[in-house]
Amino acid sequence: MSVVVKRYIPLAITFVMGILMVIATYFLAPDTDLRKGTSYITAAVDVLVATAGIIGLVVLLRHHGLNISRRGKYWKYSMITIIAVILYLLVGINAIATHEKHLMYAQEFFSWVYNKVYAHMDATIFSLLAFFIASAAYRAFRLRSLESSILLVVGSLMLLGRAPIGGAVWEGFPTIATWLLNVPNTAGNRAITIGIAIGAISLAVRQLLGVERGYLGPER
Amino acid sequence: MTLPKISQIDRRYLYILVFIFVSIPLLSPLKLPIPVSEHTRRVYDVTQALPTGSVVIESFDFGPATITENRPQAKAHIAHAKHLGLKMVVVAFWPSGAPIADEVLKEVYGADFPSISGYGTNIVYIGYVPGNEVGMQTFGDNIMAAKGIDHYGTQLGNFPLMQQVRSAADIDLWAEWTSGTPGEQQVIQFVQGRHGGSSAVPIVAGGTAVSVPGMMPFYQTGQISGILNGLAGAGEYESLLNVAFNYPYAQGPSLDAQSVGHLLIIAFVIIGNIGYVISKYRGGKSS
Amino acid sequence: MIPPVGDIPADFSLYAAIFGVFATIFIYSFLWKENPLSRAVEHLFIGLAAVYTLAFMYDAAVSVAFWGSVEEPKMAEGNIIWILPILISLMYFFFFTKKYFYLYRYPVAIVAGIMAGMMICGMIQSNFVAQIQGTVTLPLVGETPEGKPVWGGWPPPGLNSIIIIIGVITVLTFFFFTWEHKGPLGVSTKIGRYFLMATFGAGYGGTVMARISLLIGRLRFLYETSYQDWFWAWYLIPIAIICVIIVALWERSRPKSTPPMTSPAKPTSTEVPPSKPSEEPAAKPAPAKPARKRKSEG
Amino acid sequence: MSIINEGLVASFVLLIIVLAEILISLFLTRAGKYMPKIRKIPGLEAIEEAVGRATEMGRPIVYTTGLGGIRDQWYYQTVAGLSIMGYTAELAAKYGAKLIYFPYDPTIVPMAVDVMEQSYIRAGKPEAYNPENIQYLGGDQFPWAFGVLGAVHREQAAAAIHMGPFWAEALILAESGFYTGAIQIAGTANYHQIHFFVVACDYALIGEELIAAGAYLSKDPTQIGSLWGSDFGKITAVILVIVGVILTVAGVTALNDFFAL
Repeated sequence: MSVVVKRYIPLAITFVMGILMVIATYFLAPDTDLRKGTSYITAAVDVLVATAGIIGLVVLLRHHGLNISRRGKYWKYSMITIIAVILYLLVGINAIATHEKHLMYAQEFFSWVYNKVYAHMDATIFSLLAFFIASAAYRAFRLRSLESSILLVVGSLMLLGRAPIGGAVWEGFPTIATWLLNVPNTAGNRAITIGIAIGAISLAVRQLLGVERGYLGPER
Repeated sequence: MTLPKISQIDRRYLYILVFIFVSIPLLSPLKLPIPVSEHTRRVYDVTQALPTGSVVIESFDFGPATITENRPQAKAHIAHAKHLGLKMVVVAFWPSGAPIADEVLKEVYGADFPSISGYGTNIVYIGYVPGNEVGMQTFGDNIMAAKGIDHYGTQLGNFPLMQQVRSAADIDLWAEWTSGTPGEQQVIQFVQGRHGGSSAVPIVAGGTAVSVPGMMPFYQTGQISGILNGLAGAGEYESLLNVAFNYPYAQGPSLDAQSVGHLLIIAFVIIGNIGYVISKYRGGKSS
Repeated sequence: MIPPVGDIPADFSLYAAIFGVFATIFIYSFLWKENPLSRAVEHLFIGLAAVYTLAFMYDAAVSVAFWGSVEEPKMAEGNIIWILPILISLMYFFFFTKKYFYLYRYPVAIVAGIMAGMMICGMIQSNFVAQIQGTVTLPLVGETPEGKPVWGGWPPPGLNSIIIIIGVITVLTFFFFTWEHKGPLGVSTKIGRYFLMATFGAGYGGTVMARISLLIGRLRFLYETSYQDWFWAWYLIPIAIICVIIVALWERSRPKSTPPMTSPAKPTSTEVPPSKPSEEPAAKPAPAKPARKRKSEG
Repeated sequence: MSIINEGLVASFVLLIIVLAEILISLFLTRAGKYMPKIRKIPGLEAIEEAVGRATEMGRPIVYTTGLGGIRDQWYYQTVAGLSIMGYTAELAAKYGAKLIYFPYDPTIVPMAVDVMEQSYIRAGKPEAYNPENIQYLGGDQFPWAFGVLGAVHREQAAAAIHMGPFWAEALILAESGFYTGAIQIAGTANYHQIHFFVVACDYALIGEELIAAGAYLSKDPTQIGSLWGSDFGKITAVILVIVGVILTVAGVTALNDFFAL
């Protein structure tokens, strides 16, 4: 009994929903009521997972709370996290309480914190990549074999062709870069794309039939 | 320092070099000329060919992390569409794209946007549409099922433009500014693919330079009609608009810095390999 | 210029921008080494992110289930059916109970099913059919769609077509799992791997471009943002850098009684020698065998 | 008014063909009629070595599944990543190494807890399972990436395994993991990021290899059958391309007309 409730019913639900979406795409004509009905099911996905955000927050608070109470490693930093959560949450709750449409995100102060505080850190971490890419270029691009040489040469030609200076030095560089992008790159990416499509469908089949392990909790 | 050692420079020196060299052109621009690539020109031509009154979706699907690349692309295209008298429905499928779109619209239409005369007839800003690709699919099938109100809280049904534009079947161009997922591929899969292909819903896309190679197969098949490639694409588009109607060309110093950055990276590759090759010939242990 | 936001005083924006400069430099200090300042920014950032994630998940749910329009009534307009997904969503909370833990699987199962179904259809159409279609319609004889001769000019479009077709087929063979890569198949996979490397090279070139752009954006923020004609970043950058240096010195001067590592790092020579990545022709061209003797800067 | 929606006939027919290929080979292997030999995927073989190394060094293994949740289109990579996580956790439990998992999307936190606990039970060491080893870092890209980065440096991870959908953070993780001296195994099907893993990591799983990993590691005939079937799917693609090209050169438009249906 219990394994039915724990495992087989969820698997059956997955199967039914999956088949339903396939049927909706191929057999329900657009603009019919049935098709509209399935569009409500897809829209409901966001409602279905909404509570997970709270779970994430609780897991985070529990981790850092335990760390503080145990005076574990870096517990002072855990306090920063907890204070940040509480303060920002207060802003959000205030937003829900005062804003007419009850949207946290549209509230000015909440999105102000995002745009003026959060966004700086976001963009900075992203730009760390410029440095990492420099060190990766320096240490990893070596003429070891024919294959890595192809990678290196194509990458360098792209660099020259896609920046204004390449065209200023020799007008052939942009042409070569465009050709590389349009021809060999298209071929490789297209094959990867096709391969991924097949692989993903095969995984979806495993999943809908309930044979993929490590998903929905293995047999318990 | 012996030669093989130059393949073992501490990475921190490289970081400092990157910081300094990229800074120089920003502080004193080099004013290099920029060639316009075929992909950029296609975006311009496709937009230019639309008759006045056509409906364009401007989709802001990027976050603050990539505003350097995507924001000037989107801003230039919106200014272009405004100049041509096209009707625009502006959306964001990324939550973080919504405030950026608001900012851009305020820059193009003036600070009192949306309290301007054409709002509701020529342009509507729907704001964040939740649901990622699912939201996109719902949006393509039935816009008002995806979201009932615009960014500023007004019911969509009140706008004449939204009475006219009900689903993806009613639009003439989808301009997708994206740095990830959902992005151009999701529009292709869940909107264009379900509404009659690229002839019915042409797409122009602006991507970060990372995602553009992945867009090429779709460009080659015509599923995407034109591409703005990162910051360079934005700069090229700005220069086209600059010729057409004196749109300010602001990306010059950035593109110069870009050139210097690329040369520096190539220099790193070469230096790294010199040390590698030499140590290989000496029969030493490769690092 | 920092435009004032709504009713938030402009001074606030200045403080936020100053914070932005400090945060930028502190995060860059991570490039030197993991240090208390970058750690503090990291923890602050994670806290904000958790709330932000919650906020937009909440917002998405509310705008889907609660606020509708006359045409599409939702709960606020009296359409009670939308309470159903909300109730199912609450089953997630059984995650916190020991006994009914498994009930969280129900919303997961529904969503997974929907996504699997949607993915199958999307994948087969745009990643399979359209890509094959795009390959077989490449110009090989006559004229290109633009009206140019297929075998004229340099490089001739026909040659490009042939290269793409060969590339697609050979790379596809690389992904065969249940046939040994021997004989003709071995040749094909080898060519396929060259194509893959060219693809990766093009991707890498594009990425370098994007990443440099990001750095440019950050630097322009640092150099060009001003407040009432006061380019404060010029003054703040040195201050922030001095902060980083002070903290670095302070860390170095601290007694080593509290080593920041989980386990005392053994001298490298006694470490397990990095087992050799097999030289089999596979995923990796030539593994950039990292010099593992290099210790991290701990 | 046709039964199948306009423009989707070709994709439906091909979907049926591909599904039939997968299902038939799946049932053949399940019934024991044929057992295909799978080529080695070195990246997956290396996981055991990475776990062993972590055990001997007494340092943890850091595991991530990228920016995947169950509510996005890339969730299939997350599912694949979770499968490999289960396998890695089982090995870690067996050898007594510490595995820290950093979920990105809050929706997969319960799934991760479930998978990890099951793995420890399967390895016969349920008491070694510690829920603290699943650390949520805020469901946004760069806070998450920076959090993983900080953790890799502070914990001096001996191994870093990244399997799932990755975006810009791929190189942040790969390059900085290298400087802590961690052995790095990574895989993604996001082709715009694969090259980073190929360049910067010790082992990389390219595209479909990641998706196939769950089946590869399970050694379960049913799942291996689905891999065999997906090979037939690729052969179908190759045949379609060759036939299509020949027809196009010969001036026959039948196949193109079919695709346009």
